[in-house]
Amino acid sequence: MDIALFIIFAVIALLCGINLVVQTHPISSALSLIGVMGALAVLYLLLGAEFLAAAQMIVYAGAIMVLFIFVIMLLNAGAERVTKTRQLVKIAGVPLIAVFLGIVAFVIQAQLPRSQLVWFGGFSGGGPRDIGIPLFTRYLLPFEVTSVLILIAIIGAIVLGKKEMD
Amino acid sequence: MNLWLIPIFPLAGFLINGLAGRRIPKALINTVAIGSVLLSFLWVLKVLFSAGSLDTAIGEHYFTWIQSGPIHIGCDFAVDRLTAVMLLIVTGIGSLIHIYAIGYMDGEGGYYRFFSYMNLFMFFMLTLVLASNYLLMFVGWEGVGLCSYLLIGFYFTENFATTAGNKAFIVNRIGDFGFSLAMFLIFRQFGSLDFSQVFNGAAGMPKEAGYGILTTICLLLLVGACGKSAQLPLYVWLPDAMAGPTPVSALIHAATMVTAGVYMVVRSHALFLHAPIAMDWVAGIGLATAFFAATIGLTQFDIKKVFAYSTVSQLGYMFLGAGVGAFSAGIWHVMTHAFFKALLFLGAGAVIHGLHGEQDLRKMGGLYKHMKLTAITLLCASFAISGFPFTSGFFSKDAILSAAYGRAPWIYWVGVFTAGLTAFYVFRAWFMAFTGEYRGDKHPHESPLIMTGPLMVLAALALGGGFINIPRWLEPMFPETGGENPVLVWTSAGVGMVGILLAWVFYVKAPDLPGKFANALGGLYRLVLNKYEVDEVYDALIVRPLVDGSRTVLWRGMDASVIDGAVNGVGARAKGMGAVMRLAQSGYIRSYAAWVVLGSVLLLLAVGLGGAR
Amino acid sequence: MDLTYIIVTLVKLIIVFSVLMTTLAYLQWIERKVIAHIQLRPGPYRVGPHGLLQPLADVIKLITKEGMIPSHVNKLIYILAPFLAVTLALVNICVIPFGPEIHLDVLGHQINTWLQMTDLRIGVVFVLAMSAVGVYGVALAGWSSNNKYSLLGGLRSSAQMISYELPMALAIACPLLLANTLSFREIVESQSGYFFGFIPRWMIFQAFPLQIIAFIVFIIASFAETNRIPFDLPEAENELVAGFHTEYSSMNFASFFMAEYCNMVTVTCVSTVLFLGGWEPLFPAPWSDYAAPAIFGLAGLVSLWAGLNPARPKDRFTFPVVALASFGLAALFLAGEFVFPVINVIAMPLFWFCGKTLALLFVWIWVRGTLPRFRYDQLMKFAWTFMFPLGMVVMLATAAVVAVFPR
Amino acid sequence: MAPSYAVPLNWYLILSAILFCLGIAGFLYRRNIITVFMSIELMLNAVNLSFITFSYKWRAVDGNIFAFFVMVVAAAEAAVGLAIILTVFKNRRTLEIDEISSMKD
Repeated sequence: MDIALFIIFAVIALLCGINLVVQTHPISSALSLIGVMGALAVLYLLLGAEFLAAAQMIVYAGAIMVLFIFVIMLLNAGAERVTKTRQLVKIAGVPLIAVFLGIVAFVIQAQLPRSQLVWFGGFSGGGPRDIGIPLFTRYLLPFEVTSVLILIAIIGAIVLGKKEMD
Repeated sequence: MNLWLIPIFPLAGFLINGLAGRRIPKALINTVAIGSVLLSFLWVLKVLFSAGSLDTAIGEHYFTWIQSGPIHIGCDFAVDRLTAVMLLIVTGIGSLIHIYAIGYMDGEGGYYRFFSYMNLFMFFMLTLVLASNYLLMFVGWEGVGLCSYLLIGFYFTENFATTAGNKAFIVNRIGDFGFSLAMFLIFRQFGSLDFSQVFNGAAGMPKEAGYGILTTICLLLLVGACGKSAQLPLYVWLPDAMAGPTPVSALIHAATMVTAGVYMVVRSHALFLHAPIAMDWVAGIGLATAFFAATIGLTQFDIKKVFAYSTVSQLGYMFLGAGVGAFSAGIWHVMTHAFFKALLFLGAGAVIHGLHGEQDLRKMGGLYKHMKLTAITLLCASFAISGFPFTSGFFSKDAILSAAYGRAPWIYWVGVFTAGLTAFYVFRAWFMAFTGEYRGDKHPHESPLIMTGPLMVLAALALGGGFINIPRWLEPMFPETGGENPVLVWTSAGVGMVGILLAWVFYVKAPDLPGKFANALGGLYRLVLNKYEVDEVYDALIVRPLVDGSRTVLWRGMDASVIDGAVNGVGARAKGMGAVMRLAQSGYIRSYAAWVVLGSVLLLLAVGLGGAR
Repeated sequence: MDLTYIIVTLVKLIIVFSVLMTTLAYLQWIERKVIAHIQLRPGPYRVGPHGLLQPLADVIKLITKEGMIPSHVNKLIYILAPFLAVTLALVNICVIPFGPEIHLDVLGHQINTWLQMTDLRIGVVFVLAMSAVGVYGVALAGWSSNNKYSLLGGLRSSAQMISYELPMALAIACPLLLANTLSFREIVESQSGYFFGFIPRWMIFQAFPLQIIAFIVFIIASFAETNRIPFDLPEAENELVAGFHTEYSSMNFASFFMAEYCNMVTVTCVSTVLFLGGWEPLFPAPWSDYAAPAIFGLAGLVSLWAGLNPARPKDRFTFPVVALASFGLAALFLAGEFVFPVINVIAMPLFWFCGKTLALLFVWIWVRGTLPRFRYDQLMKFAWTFMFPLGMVVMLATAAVVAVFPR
Repeated sequence: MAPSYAVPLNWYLILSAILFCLGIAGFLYRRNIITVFMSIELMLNAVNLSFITFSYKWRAVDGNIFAFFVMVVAAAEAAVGLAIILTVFKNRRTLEIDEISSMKD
């Protein structure tokens, strides 16, 4: 049951991720990113982080990606024109990524015992209450700082948006 | 019991007036300024009543201010009997003078600025008094210095005001330097700056015969006190400080701030008691200042200058008291002096106000019929300062003098003579101002009630204030010094009255006598008239060399060549490096990203594989 | 995970789905009727008695119509958008509780189940998430139609929905604070009981008057969320020639309407659950049971009277039928009261829940029949300068109340 | 303890690694600023996944909280970043990332 769900949604996430990279039109990339996020939300649920799953949908899919799509629609951005990629990237890009992935995978496999298993309900500490209490006690300062950060971001966005550059 | 409220009120007043004063109406400014000070006065009263008998200090810790290594300095206040006296003086006199200032500053430019500075001063003064460790005290110490600078230079459009402000500030720096050195030594010696710990530590040490650590500390503290309380040789700033508005002279340069030095010495009595030599220094400097300033006071014609020099000399008395071990007498004199000297200055202010800014005694005279209230109140003050029997000055001054007699008779005699001088010049000023014919051209008038009201209150205090027996109140802190010796008391009082009589003879009976005297001993007279040329001497000996030295050596030599050279050199090198580095900056984000990936791969190779094994 | 569980779930699923679909279909009819009567028109009248078969006709029309796809659109997204819209609208119904736990004995099987598809610990957040994602339907439709009006409609709707998410979330936060949970079921349970024995403990009556304000804020925000008048700028006919669904036709077009009505139903259900006490009756126990028969009986009498002196000749036949139906329902409830209590166990909560929801739906239609449309800048100004601060204040005040008088 | 249908923990981590690498690839090979920006979001998501996986591994909520913070910061970043993109577009009339290289001179 779990394994089926995991495989289904992992595959969805991977396909959407690949689609994000290969699509040339930003809006298709955006849609595939939304797909990734939805799939990840389900995986979060499997991992017992139900609040994070909902937050993922609200914040990422519901707000951030809507912003993206909004901007894409606003700028009416078309598909990319084909220009030459940079030298370094052309030469070293794929092998670098491959090496990177290889090492990370190797480290994961080497460091974590295979016996570690995940099953639904194995960890139910991800509810709103479980997150809220530490968030407002142990992590209060980071929380407040983040709120300040958001305030700054809002102001910055407004300023950038208002400024008339011409 | 919320001591912090006491200084907080004036601070709030300062913030409100300083930030919004330009926009809010005058009535509101007054309400804020007066209200804040009055509130803290009331709170002081409340605190003192609820405190009961302050046999032991009541301390409050608010937060840790500095915590680094062994240094642990908290922001904590404490109130004991000494503090209580100072608090009452500061807030009480302060409120009166604030009220007076409403009338005096009426129609001046920068009205709100004045009151915000005054409130700020109150805040720092109260911090100074309440502080229960040297560093916090130093904060208040510096703060009052700042406010005095600001207020002396209040008429910053006038050149003399700004220079006077600078002079006060710079001279005070010398004192503060001594104070900070003293604090370093104290910390090094006792590992703390809290009064309680320091004094306990000092109590454990033997009396020092020679110039030991305690003596050094005390002498450095004395330097600080001299700077703040205008003692020889650092008194020069105080007479010039009269450039500020008169309420300022009354509040800061007579009643409260200048007594901070005395307070500090008395507060550190535990240290001084173990350093007899330092005590002698205190006494000597006090005596010398008292006499010296009194002589200068004889010859001045600017009414405020006269009182300024009398302030210096009275401060000398306080130091004398502290120096001979009569700390309580010193504080007593601080209080009485606060009464009558504030009154003197406010009265002088009233006169100046009535004469539209005329300060020269030679252009006054016969003002009695124009401003009776001012004249009478000033008369009370003059009696008080010249130690007329049963006025406030009488008690405190004689407490000091008799203590001095217990130390060494000659000190007493000099003190008594000085008392005579004091009486003489104060009454000289009074007679020149109020009796005889009016010699000025302005049209004199009496001041409004808002100014005369505080005068009357202060007059009552100046006359009756002596019956507040500070030494008994301070008994548990300072052992009572030698009992009153009636002979000494009446001698000094008598000398005082002789001085008054002489003044009457010189300036009422035979007004041409002074001129004769002046001609008779011309050289000496001129020397005194020019304040012994002290300013000139300082200028030649200290100021010029400093200025020239810094101009040639420091500016041309050091700054221009070495420092700028180094800075520019560094800049040039950085530029050269940048020229090389920028080759890597293609400006294409994605190649940067590729670099980042490369770096992270290498990192992973190093860490990850290393850790995997 | 035993068989009965699956069967029960399937049964619930089927019932809820069919009921929802019929509701959606007939909501259309009700809306047209109500607005017609507001405007003194008979409204749909020809198809079936009082146009009762109108929805059926509409459905047939829409299905049989040719679903044409314009040549200039971005095919995939163009097709995807309406499905996205309707799916995201429908999925919300899963977490809405219609009634309390019931114990049935069917063929010897003891069945304990809730009148609810499923209860999430984070049900409320789930609904928020779904409505947040619901923007995509409209936005993508607008973009993919490759038509400037549609694009504007899509832009408007996405901006509008993002803007009104905030006051909505803030308003929702108030009952959550009071109920101290995120699960709908527990929220409803926290509203059972009565103040002074007669004022129901519904959220809008708690922490008076904060929750009333919160309720109003929520209602207004949800009007915007459902793109209904006075906030229906994305589809403003006279400015944007129907905005984001200009290019759509037949079933695709219909699914947008389904989505809209479904959103209405969801929102009304949510507000019923959050603020109006879900299935909790209006009066204390003994009388509340007689409310249902009384109402239906009254309806029967009214329609009987209308049938006896009819406005149109047809009414002579139709109204008595309605009267019979109503009397039948009344009788059913009475029977439930006295003979078969099992009926009331299920019917009573459903009666109250549906009553409240239908009342709210009527408000929705009423507003549409009454109010004009905002201008776009007014809309945004209203959202950011009035709704958002108001919601913030209400939430903070509620939080203060909760902090001062903890449960 | 663990039921038969459980999933190995490593799979989650490797999935997140792969997604991360996809993000890198998008960053390296896409030329449209917005897409590049989305690739960053993808990387953030991948990181979140591993955070939450570790939160599961240690049965501690802190991983969730970190993911939460990442999300919030991502939101702020998106707001500012998109505003910047809008401004850039206003000035340059282009979204091609390689044409915005005037910082180098």
